[in-house]
Amino acid sequence: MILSLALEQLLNGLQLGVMLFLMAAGLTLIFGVMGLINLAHGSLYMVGAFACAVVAAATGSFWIGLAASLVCAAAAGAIVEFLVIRRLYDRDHLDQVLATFALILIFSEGARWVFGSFPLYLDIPPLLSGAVPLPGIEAYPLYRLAIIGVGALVAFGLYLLISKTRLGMRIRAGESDREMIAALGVDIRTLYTVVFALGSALAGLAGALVGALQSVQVGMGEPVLILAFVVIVIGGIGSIKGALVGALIVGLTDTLGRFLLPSLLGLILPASTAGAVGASLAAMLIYIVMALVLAFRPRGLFPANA
Amino acid sequence: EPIKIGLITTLSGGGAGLGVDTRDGFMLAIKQSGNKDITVITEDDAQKPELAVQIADKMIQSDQVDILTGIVWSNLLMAVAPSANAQGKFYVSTNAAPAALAGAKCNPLYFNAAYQNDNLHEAMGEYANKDYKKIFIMAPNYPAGKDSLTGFKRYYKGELAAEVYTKVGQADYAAEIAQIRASGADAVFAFLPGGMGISFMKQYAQSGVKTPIMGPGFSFSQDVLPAIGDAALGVKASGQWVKDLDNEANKKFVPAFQKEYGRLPSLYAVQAYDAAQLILSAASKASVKDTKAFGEAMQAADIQSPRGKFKFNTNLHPIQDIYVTEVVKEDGLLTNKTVSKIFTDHGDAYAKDCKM
Amino acid sequence: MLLEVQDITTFYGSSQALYGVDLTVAEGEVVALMGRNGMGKSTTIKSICNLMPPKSGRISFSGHSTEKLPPHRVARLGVGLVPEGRRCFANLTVHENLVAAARPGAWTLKRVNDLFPRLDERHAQMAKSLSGGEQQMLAIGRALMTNPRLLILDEATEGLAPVIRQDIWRAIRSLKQDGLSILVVDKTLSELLPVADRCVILENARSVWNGQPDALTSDLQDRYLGI
Amino acid sequence: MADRPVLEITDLVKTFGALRATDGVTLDLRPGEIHALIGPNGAGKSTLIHQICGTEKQDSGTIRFAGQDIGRLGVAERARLGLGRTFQVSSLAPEFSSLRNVMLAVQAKAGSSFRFFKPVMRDRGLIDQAMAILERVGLAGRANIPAAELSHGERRQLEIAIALALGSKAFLLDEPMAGMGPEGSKRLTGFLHILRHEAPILLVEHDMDAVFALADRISVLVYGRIIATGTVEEIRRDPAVRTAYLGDHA
Amino acid sequence: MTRENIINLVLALLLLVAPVAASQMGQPFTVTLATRIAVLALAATGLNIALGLGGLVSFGHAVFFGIGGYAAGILASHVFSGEPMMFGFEGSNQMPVIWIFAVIACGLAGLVIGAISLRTSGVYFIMITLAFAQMIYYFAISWPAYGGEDGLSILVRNQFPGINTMLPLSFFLLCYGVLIACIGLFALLRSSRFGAALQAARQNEVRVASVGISPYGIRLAAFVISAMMTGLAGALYADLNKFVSPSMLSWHMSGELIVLIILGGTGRLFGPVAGAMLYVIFEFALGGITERWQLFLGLILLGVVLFARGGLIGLLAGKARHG
Ligand SMILES: Nc1ncnc2c1ncn2[C@@H]1O[C@H](COP(=O)(O)OP(=O)(O)OP(=O)(O)O)[C@@H](O)[C@H]1O
Ligand SMILES: Nc1ncnc2c1ncn2[C@@H]1O[C@H](COP(=O)(O)OP(=O)(O)OP(=O)(O)O)[C@@H](O)[C@H]1O
Ligand SMILES: [Mg+2]
Ligand SMILES: [Mg+2]
Repeated sequence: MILSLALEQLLNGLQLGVMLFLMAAGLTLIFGVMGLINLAHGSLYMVGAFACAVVAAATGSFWIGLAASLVCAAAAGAIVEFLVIRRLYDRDHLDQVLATFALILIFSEGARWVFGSFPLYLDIPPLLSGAVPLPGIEAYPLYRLAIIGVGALVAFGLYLLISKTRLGMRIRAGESDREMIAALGVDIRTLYTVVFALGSALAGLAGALVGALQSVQVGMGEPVLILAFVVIVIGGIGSIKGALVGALIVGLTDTLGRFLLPSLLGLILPASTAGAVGASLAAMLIYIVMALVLAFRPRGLFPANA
Repeated sequence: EPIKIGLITTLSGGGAGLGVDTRDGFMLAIKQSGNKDITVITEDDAQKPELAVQIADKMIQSDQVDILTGIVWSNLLMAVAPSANAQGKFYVSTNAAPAALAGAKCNPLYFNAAYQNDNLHEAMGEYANKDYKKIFIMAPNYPAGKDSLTGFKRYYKGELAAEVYTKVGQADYAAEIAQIRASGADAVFAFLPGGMGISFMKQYAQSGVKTPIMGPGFSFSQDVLPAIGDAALGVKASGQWVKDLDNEANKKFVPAFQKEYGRLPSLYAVQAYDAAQLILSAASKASVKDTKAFGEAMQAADIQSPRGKFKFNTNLHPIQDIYVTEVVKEDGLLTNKTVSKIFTDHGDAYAKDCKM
Repeated sequence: MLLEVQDITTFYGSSQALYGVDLTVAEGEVVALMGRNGMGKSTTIKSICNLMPPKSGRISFSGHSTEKLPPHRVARLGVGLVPEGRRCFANLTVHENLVAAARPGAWTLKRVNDLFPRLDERHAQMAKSLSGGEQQMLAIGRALMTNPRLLILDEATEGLAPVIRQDIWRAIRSLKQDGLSILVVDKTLSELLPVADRCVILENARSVWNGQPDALTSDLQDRYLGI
Repeated sequence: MADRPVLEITDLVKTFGALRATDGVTLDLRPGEIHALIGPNGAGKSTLIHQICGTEKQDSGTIRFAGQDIGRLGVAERARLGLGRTFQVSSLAPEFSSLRNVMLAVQAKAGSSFRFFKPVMRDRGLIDQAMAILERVGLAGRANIPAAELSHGERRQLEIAIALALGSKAFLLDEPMAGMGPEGSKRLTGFLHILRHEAPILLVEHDMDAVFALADRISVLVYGRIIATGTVEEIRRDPAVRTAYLGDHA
Repeated sequence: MTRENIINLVLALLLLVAPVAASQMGQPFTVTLATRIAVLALAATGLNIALGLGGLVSFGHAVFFGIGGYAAGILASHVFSGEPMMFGFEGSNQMPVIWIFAVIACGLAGLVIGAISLRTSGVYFIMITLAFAQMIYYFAISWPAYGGEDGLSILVRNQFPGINTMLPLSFFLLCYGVLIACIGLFALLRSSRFGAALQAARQNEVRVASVGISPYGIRLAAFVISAMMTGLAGALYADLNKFVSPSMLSWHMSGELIVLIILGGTGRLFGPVAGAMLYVIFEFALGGITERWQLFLGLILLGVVLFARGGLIGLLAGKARHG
């Protein structure tokens, strides 16, 4: 029993990690590769979830909703890039923070205007619903296993894109010197629009996939945003590998912390106090881990350009 | 004689759904009364305490309101109500009811038209005694969460499988669900308001764990049920109001609300509706400038509440009946149905500390 | 004429950096752009590439006006730039620097590697950890990989060891032989003049003299270049 | 030249992965001299300078400066001891004017950066000292131009001015002539002739005319090793140096 | 007098005259708004030292704002409840005492957080400061002794010798005085040798190190001073609202402080004042007109970043000059 619980929690940690990676993948693409702090990433995540919920409700098919989430988020990303973001590449981080902070407000209130304040309904497709037994574990939700699969695929695909293709090289070149890559004949503006749309599509995908497990409502993107930042900063900005490792570290620490800390404290404190104190510590845990990592590795675990 | 009411509630941000229901319930009562002397000024607090304070200041200082109301969240209420009372203004709570204001810090100008925060949890504790021996209880790690589990334990006599506090705003519950599976509990009591509850219920339904779930009514009230979907079916919850309660006032209220706003009312709407009714009834008897008389008129609670019986305790919190409900599907719509009455004329545990 | 620059003026924000520069480069010609520090040579080059678009005047490249063209379109007309200060892509490897912006043509990776064997040795190293001279080679190689019709070299031999510098001049001569047009800025007249077909001198951000290298008397050199 | 060397480097080694960028270098700098360090691109000259200033840490070997082992000190500490340097790629505070760039160095030399109240622009002493130095390098006319708006050559001059202002006990100049026109090089050459009497100079430079005109001693670094040290004439004649570095420039 | 100085003077007078006049005309709420502006401007001025001068984008300054606020709340609550705090100390409801506590506590917190955070730079710095803020935020939410998420009310505003702080106008004047004093301090710091080193470190860290100034030390000092000033503002803010809660520590608050600065003009003397005026007035005016005020606020912010580089002051007074 104990062993099976431990095993299940490990798997939960892994799964949470992959889920976080999904959320962070688009961010690390935009942030690391284009050097842009995009606080509106969470909003694009929300766009994906909303698009999926609305379209799934209208058509009755989660899968069409999923496709819609990709399209809508990519389109929203491309529009935002075209109207706003492309004026910000040469600015310092501060201007980017403010502009994308403004975008959060616009997206959130805009979404409320259109969809109202109540949470939307989005459920897991029948194909993936229910739980299956795994070796050592009584039952594990199929959908969560599917998320692990999708996360791994996205990680691999992104890695190939960035480090193995010419497109990836150009994007990275643009990060180090935009003017120069343009002077060599590469249409970096369009390229960046494409990358931004891609990053947004990933955010939208995450929103739709994770939205089916969580509450689809205005403001759902904000906690995700912070977590995603924590993940990519621990891993080292701009590194897909770093984001993956960071996500796994955060996922495991958070899950195991939530589970173990109260039990450990329970050995010395009364149950109710131990639960509360343990939970407080667990809530702080990922930030503590992040501070520790950065204190010793100021550029994250896998700094992209070292 | 004119009365100015300041309605501060959450109309933007993640918790806006509750605020919208609060506002709509309140305005419905005002509209039905046809009372032209009453002006209501509504403002959005965006769920930020500082902003709520600023708006309250503005309403008191510039708009010169007589009564404040509408706040959904305990932390915002704590920021606004005591200081409003200190400035001689009435505060009528439509939802938030922190223990602090029900006990030693009670105030003759502070009325609560909803409940005391612990009430619904206490009811579930009492209900659990009937069928279950070993219960897994869980709530977010903040004062309202702790109050909730304390309230539950106040009445629950059986064994606790575990007492778990989750992170505020947590979205993933896989770890807790695994613990539930391993704990061998025969039921789960979860207090997870808003988005947290939606996430938990959806994930729980997927997990293959079959242990029955129960919780306080507002976790399964009409505003969140559609988002949870069928995962909520069969959940037991407690509430001082249920849509199908059999009384005259309720039979008028539900269709009226539906007609006006095109959706089913939630608990928040009812509470706000009653708050408005309380103010209206007092206004017909006394001048709001005469705080003593007006307060006494309020305390008389001469209203027809959709909850049925309604009266005030010595600490100006309600004494009311509390029911257990079950989530069912009616005409393809998820809603709550009354199962049984669990408390009759229930007050709260803090009234004894209130010396007014 | 491959490149024609007519009376351009250019501003950095509100401060004017060019007051009227005229310049032409014919097909197959090597033109040296000269002048003291701060006279506007690099600015002229940035204007040609539209990195710093001129405010007035006209630039055309093989008959196309470059007005309002974004820099990448100018580059695709056939302008290859080796900028002042190298500006290699720091976080790309040598190999990636070379191929990232490459366009098909006579110049291939192999040919560049033959020209600069050192780049081949360092192909997997990040550009930012290259020595100064290595970066210079990389910048030239990178420009050649775009197979330009006009190669612009802004102080391309700066900071190179004498042997390498000789190599680069040798390479420039061989590029010239191949018929490539070149616009070159360099400080070392003894190496520059033998290669140049024509010289243009800037003084106070205006073009003031234009002629064959032999006509550049020591009197002129003293007046405009401070030698 | 019997004085004790100001700077003594012994058996310095630095590797980057498989590459030995500095491979057992031993070198010294004596009072009053200009010691030129030449060598092919990528030989490790800048890496050596980096290790002396502390921006890179050596793997092994010692660096002694002014009678003290400085191998473990931080960049700022070494600068305070009197190591002045210029960068191969100009490194300035871009928003500050030339004057303020130099003033920063003057205040750093005085060790007074934790003065919180007195406004620098009303600090005559500070301004006068900085102006005097700008005049020496010929930048006085550009005193109020932000460093970002200076031309390449002017930035190099400003770098020298900063090193001067630090009143350093030794100068490490990494390609100071790079990017300077003939006129500027001439002036700088003349200037270094005077500067050497204030403090000795370790000069990394590819401009052989300048090196031959200035250097008392030349060391030649190839693949991280010193292959020859000697006077100008000795080096010019050295066949190994000719093939590795000078080519037909001799 | 430069154009910027004239604008600064106008802003300073405006912030002073408007509430005084309003209170004469019997509009006490304007005074409250002005007080809010003054206090937020003070907090942002504190952050402006780190962010504007030092280029240290701290996304966690709400920590200091909150610690300052809790200093006021906690000390006052002990006076009210009569329970001693620790070592027999009774708490205090005297602002000077509270301010000293707030400033010292924030200085210490700033020292610890700064010492660790300043090892990183750029985006990592942004994130590590945020991490510290989040830690303390979650701690405050779940720490029951002082109200947790529900916060802590200050039933009677704390006192200042010789001033009746319960009168809105007096309290405003007190806050205004503190604000002006701190802006003066900011001006001194900026033009001093310390300020020169700090600003140079923002522009080019390597350069500063190689003239022999350790950027770390300079930045740490700036961060601590910045923390203390923001903490002082937090104490005043608590007294303004007569309430503290963890939301003072939230990342939204940190974000808002940054927004104030950029809105007004980063590194500019009166940038925070201009930013706070604009922000509070927008929030108030828009909030009164429409429920969708956040949407319009977003659009306005976006407009400022895209089209008014250098914020309001930059728009009115042109680019900053650096001697
Ligand atoms: N980014 C800039 N902003 C403002 N002014 C600039 C900028 N870059 C250069 N300038 C100014 O423009 C003028 C011309 O500079 P430019 O770099 O073209 O000269 P140059 O002839 O290439 O000099 P050098 O030989 O030193 O490289 C100089 O006076 C310089 O101060
Ligand atoms: N961080 C690093 N990682 C890997 N290799 C490095 C690093 N820094 C320098 N190198 C390599 O070490 C060698 C020495 O570089 P260095 O910059 O010292 O050369 P240099 O002698 O100054 O050359 P130049 O005269 O061209 O400036 C070069 O081959 C360079 O590629
Ligand atoms: Mg130039
Ligand atoms: Mg070098």
